[in-house]
Amino acid sequence: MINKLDLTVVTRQSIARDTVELTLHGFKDINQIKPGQFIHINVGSESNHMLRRPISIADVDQTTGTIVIIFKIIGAGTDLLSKVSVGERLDVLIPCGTGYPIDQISVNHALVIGGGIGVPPLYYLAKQLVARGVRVTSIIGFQTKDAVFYESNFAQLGDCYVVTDDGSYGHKGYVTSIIDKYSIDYFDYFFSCGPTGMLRAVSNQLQDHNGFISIEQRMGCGIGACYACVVPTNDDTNGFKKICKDGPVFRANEVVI
Amino acid sequence: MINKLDLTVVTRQSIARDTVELTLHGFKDINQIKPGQFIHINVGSESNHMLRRPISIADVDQTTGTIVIIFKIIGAGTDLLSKVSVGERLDVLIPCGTGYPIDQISVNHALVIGGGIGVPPLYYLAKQLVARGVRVTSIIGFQTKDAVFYESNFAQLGDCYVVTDDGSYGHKGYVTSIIDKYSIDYFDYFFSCGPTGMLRAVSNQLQDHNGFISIEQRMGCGIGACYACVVPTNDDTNGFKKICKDGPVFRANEVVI
Amino acid sequence: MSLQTVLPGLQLKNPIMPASGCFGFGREFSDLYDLSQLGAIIIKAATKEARYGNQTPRVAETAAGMLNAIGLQNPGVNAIIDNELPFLANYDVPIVANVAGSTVEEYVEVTRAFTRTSNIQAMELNISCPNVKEGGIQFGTEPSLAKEVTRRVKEVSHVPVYVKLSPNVSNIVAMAKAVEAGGADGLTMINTVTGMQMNAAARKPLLANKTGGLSGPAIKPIAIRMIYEVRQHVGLPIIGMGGIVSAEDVLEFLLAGANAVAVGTANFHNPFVCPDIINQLPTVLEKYGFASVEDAVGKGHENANTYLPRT
Amino acid sequence: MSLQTVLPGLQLKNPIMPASGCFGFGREFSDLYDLSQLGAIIIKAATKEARYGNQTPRVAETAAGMLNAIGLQNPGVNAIIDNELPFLANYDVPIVANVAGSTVEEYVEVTRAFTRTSNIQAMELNISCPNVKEGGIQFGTEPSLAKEVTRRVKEVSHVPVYVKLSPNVSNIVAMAKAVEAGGADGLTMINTVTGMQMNAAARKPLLANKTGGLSGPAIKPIAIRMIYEVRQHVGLPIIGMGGIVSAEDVLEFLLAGANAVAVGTANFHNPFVCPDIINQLPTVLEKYGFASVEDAVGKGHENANTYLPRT
Ligand SMILES: Cc1cc2nc3c(=O)[nH]c(=O)nc-3n(C[C@H](O)[C@H](O)[C@H](O)COP(=O)(O)OP(=O)(O)OC[C@H]3O[C@@H](n4cnc5c(N)ncnc54)[C@H](O)[C@@H]3O)c2cc1C
Ligand SMILES: Cc1cc2nc3c(=O)[nH]c(=O)nc-3n(C[C@H](O)[C@H](O)[C@H](O)COP(=O)(O)OP(=O)(O)OC[C@H]3O[C@@H](n4cnc5c(N)ncnc54)[C@H](O)[C@@H]3O)c2cc1C
Ligand SMILES: Cc1cc2nc3c(=O)[nH]c(=O)nc-3n(C[C@H](O)[C@H](O)[C@H](O)COP(=O)(O)O)c2cc1C
Ligand SMILES: Cc1cc2nc3c(=O)[nH]c(=O)nc-3n(C[C@H](O)[C@H](O)[C@H](O)COP(=O)(O)O)c2cc1C
Ligand code: FES
Ligand code: FES
Repeated sequence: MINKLDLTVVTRQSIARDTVELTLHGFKDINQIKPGQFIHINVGSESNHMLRRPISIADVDQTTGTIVIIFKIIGAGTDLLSKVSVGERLDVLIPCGTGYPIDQISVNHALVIGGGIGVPPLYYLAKQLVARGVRVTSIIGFQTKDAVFYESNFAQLGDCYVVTDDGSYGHKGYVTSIIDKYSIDYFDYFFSCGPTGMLRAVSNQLQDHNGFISIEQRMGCGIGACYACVVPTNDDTNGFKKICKDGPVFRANEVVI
Repeated sequence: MINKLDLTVVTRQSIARDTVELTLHGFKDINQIKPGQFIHINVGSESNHMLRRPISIADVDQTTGTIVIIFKIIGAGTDLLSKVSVGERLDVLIPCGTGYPIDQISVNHALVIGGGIGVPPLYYLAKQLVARGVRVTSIIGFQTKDAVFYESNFAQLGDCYVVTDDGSYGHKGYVTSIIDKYSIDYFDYFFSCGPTGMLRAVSNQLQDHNGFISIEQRMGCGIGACYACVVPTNDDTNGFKKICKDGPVFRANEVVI
Repeated sequence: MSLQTVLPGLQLKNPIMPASGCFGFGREFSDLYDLSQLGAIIIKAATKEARYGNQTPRVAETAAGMLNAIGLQNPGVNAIIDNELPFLANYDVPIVANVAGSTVEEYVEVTRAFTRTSNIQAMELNISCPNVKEGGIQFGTEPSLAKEVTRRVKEVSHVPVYVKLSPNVSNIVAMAKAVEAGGADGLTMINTVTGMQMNAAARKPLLANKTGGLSGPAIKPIAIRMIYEVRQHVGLPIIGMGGIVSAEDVLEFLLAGANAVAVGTANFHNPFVCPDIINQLPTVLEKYGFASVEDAVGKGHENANTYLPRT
Repeated sequence: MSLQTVLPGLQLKNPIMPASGCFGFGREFSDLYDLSQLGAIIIKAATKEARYGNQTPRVAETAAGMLNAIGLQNPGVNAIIDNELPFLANYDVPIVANVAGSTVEEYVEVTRAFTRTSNIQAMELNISCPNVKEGGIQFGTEPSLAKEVTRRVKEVSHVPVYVKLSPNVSNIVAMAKAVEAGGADGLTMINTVTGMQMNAAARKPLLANKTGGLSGPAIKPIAIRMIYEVRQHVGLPIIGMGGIVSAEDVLEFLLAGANAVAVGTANFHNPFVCPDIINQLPTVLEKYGFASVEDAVGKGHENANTYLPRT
């Protein structure tokens, strides 16, 4: 069930260029949260910002009862959000969407592939997989050196490859080049989140593997009522899915991206 | 000349019910300010509050280089303004309008009559008159006891009568009843600011005296460019005045109120 | 304080209902609060067949509002009757069906399909759709087309018909009079104002559909003006909408002449906005000296037509 | 980077000009900054005789905008020519006169009066006025009236004539085509959208005139849509306006097809908005990969008419 809550900002930190990490407290049922779910954040009044902003849950800390979000400042809403102070409260809908179905699948070795602001939800996913005894190899891609974050967090969970578009840090190129280069094919599931172009490339390259992708779309309600965020299904039924409710996580090739 | 400046909030104090006093620093030429002038305050972004809010200058302190404004919270704009913190900056146009022409007239004994949020500009006026050796008698009216402010400030400058509509403090009734009751007719100029009804009653009652009134109107630009704030002149010329530029102070009976 | 009001087909506990397209078929919001609190519910548009609607992106944020180009996505009238209305029948709340189509015949067929259910108490005719037969002219911008589609729908409808007026017209009063002449039982107004946003990086309109409908507080002054103008000339009941976010806004609509209101876009900002407004309305009415909702209706006019319920 | 652009009668250093009615006759702003920085200045409306305009209150704040009902207050065309234009002639900036009237004859007389001055470089025909002879129908909502007034004004005008379109119409393209047929040299768009706000305490509309014109960011999506639509069908140069507050907004208008822009309401929020935008425009154009203002015009279209300056 989705709740509308005021969460308190516990920490606020800049972790890369234009990239902010917030720790939020106040949601009691954090053990309900599935990796891949998001929160829908009110960033201002109806006059300033009519629409909420969807941001993935990047981590959950059961002991402190906090969640972590990581976002990049790309426009007016994330800019405002980046200016919250510790102690301030954020009006959010939590938890939204359907996450990675890690309890419904049997997996031994997972390949996690993230790009840019698609990286955050994969961190909580990777942690949960490791907690279930799954071996996790991760590939995380960024535009450039300054934009890299959470490398050590992922490295603590297993092999981690970092790529940058311009080669200013880690490997140069795309996440897909790493898969080729290191012949990474020993995983039984892949999990990916990032820009549409990347998701397309990954889905293509790994079409013989089982996998899940998480996709983005501009949202209205964020709860499944307005049909803003639909995506056609990849079958003959003329069907569609709502990214905010049925997604943002889908089986690779379940929907048309 | 009008300046657009960011003034720093030096003090912020609630001085009566819904009534806030701010001290602002940052305008160098405060000796230019004439009693009766106002500042035009930006209270939010174009989305939140397209129009600035006009607030009178209630006092000027040459030694600290600060000005004082006093305003009542009556709507969304003054509500937002009441929430500024000390140290924050306010974007203002300063100084606006034409004040009381105290250097162009010869006056020995002044009667100052203020009502509600019309009281603030009269305080700096009274101080300036006293500084010029003028005797000042003041009558200040409020709705009720909780709303009264600046009584002692006025009392320090001369005789001060306080009236409340409901008689919960000072005299019961209207400012005009005091004039009758105490046969106050020994002044040579009156100066009044307050709600239109009060200004009409005062102007009527004191029509045989010289006097000045300060009037309000919803404003757009605040600098004389948009014709939002006009008032017809009280003569046969079909003329008009702009309250933001030619006013807010006018000779009693100069304009139609 | 009484918030009740009676409109053709609708016994309203209070004058607040979610607007069509902003509340789906109620399921998601039923997880958040008890739908029986609402005055009524206007459900998402129904067309004859299922429609997928426009490509994404379908929404964009604008100053004090948003643009949408959903494109009437819906499962089709029969699926709505079979799969959605029975769920809503669990709640003690009147349901208004929103009827759309590309031809007069489609409107009529959707209306006729609805006659087999007793789970709707009124219909809202969404005449902002382009008429494909007339080369894409909107039913809602041409009085004669609007009158004709109203008349034809009224012939087959088993419940009162409210016609939803588009604000994208030179003369809103002429439109209101035309649908009155066509036999409308009431008006709902306003639908969205056609708008566009540019995506500077992509060098093209941001919405895949290029244009979209502007809604939210940005359009409230347009809605108030149109309701006020129509109320001066037409005696039909009006369900007002366009930019409502608070109980103060609701009062503004009542004063302008609306008999009840719908809340659309604000549901996205605050999914509890409808119950919040219902809770605050008595305080606001009282603050301004009104004894009930009906006491406030049309009070912003010196002289105006009033809708007198036939009781 | 070149901000220059050439429109009929107007050699613009940059595409930014204050909109009519939001800048008076420039005197107040000339105390704040050097008016020669501006691309042009569109002055307050001129009518034949002096007009006092509407009663106050004349303005109200709305979500992301404002309503105004100034009512064309101005000292009359002759006083403008004698007392205002000589002052503006001190600056190196083209002046556009805004012409208003209640009858075709008044428009023609005001235009003829302006022929005795060389202090204006173009005229903007404000056709949003109600035509008293036609029972108050607006020139700006009836294509045939708009065409006729354009034609008659063009007969006597000594400078290029831009016709200012009203957004309060069902079909903006039809209006643009009508004034093109009437001989307009260019379009300016959009004027304000008619709106209203209620004063709940007073139980009546807040503005003394009841209705007013909505302006500011609230209407920007409407302006962008209308400019985009008109640019698809009409080749006249367009001066775009409606809600501009930043250089990003200006780029949105250029992409939609405007050749230059005017800034209205934003002058009240920030009296330095025009020079601020002029300063920021090169950075914004560069950020999105444009080499000049002219390079960006119309680039939001796949196919559209373009205005080709006759050089
Ligand atoms: C399920 C989901 C999870 C996400 N998780 C993250 C995350 O963990 N970290 C992160 O940095 N970003 C994430 N995003 C993207 C994030 O929502 C956008 O970057 C953000 O909404 C931009 O808002 P803005 O006001 O700064 O930008 P603007 O461009 O000014 O926003 C204008 C409008 O477009 C919408 N919008 C713009 N870009 C996007 C986008 N990429 N996706 C969806 N809506 C968009 C905004 O929500 C807003 O309604 C996620 C998006 C989705 C759909
Ligand atoms: C020259 C002048 C001097 C003033 N000095 C003071 C002062 O010293 N202290 C004080 O408390 N108030 C003063 N006022 C009144 C003050 O400007 C309004 O109370 C304030 O603008 C209300 O803003 P709001 O957003 O809270 O109210 P809202 O009602 O939400 O405002 C909506 C719009 O109406 C305008 N408005 C509302 N009431 C008034 C009003 N009475 N006069 C002018 N515009 C109004 C607002 O500026 C705004 O544009 C003065 C007004 C003028 C014209
Ligand atoms: C996302 C969205 C979808 C909508 N879908 C419909 C619809 O299907 N049928 C309809 O008549 N109106 C539809 N509308 C219009 C609303 O019902 C309402 O008339 C309009 O949004 C103005 O109200 P608001 O400002 O409160 O949103 C939709 C509006 C939005 C924002
Ligand atoms: C206070 C005010 C006065 C206006 N007066 C005129 C006028 O005299 N003539 C005219 O053609 N437009 C007038 N307008 C309309 C503007 O020129 C402009 O078209 C409109 O406000 C949209 O632009 P904006 O959103 O940038 O303000 C006026 C607008 C305002 C806000
Ligand atoms: S955002 Fe409303 S259905 Fe997904
Ligand atoms: S407020 Fe613009 S002229 Fe006075």
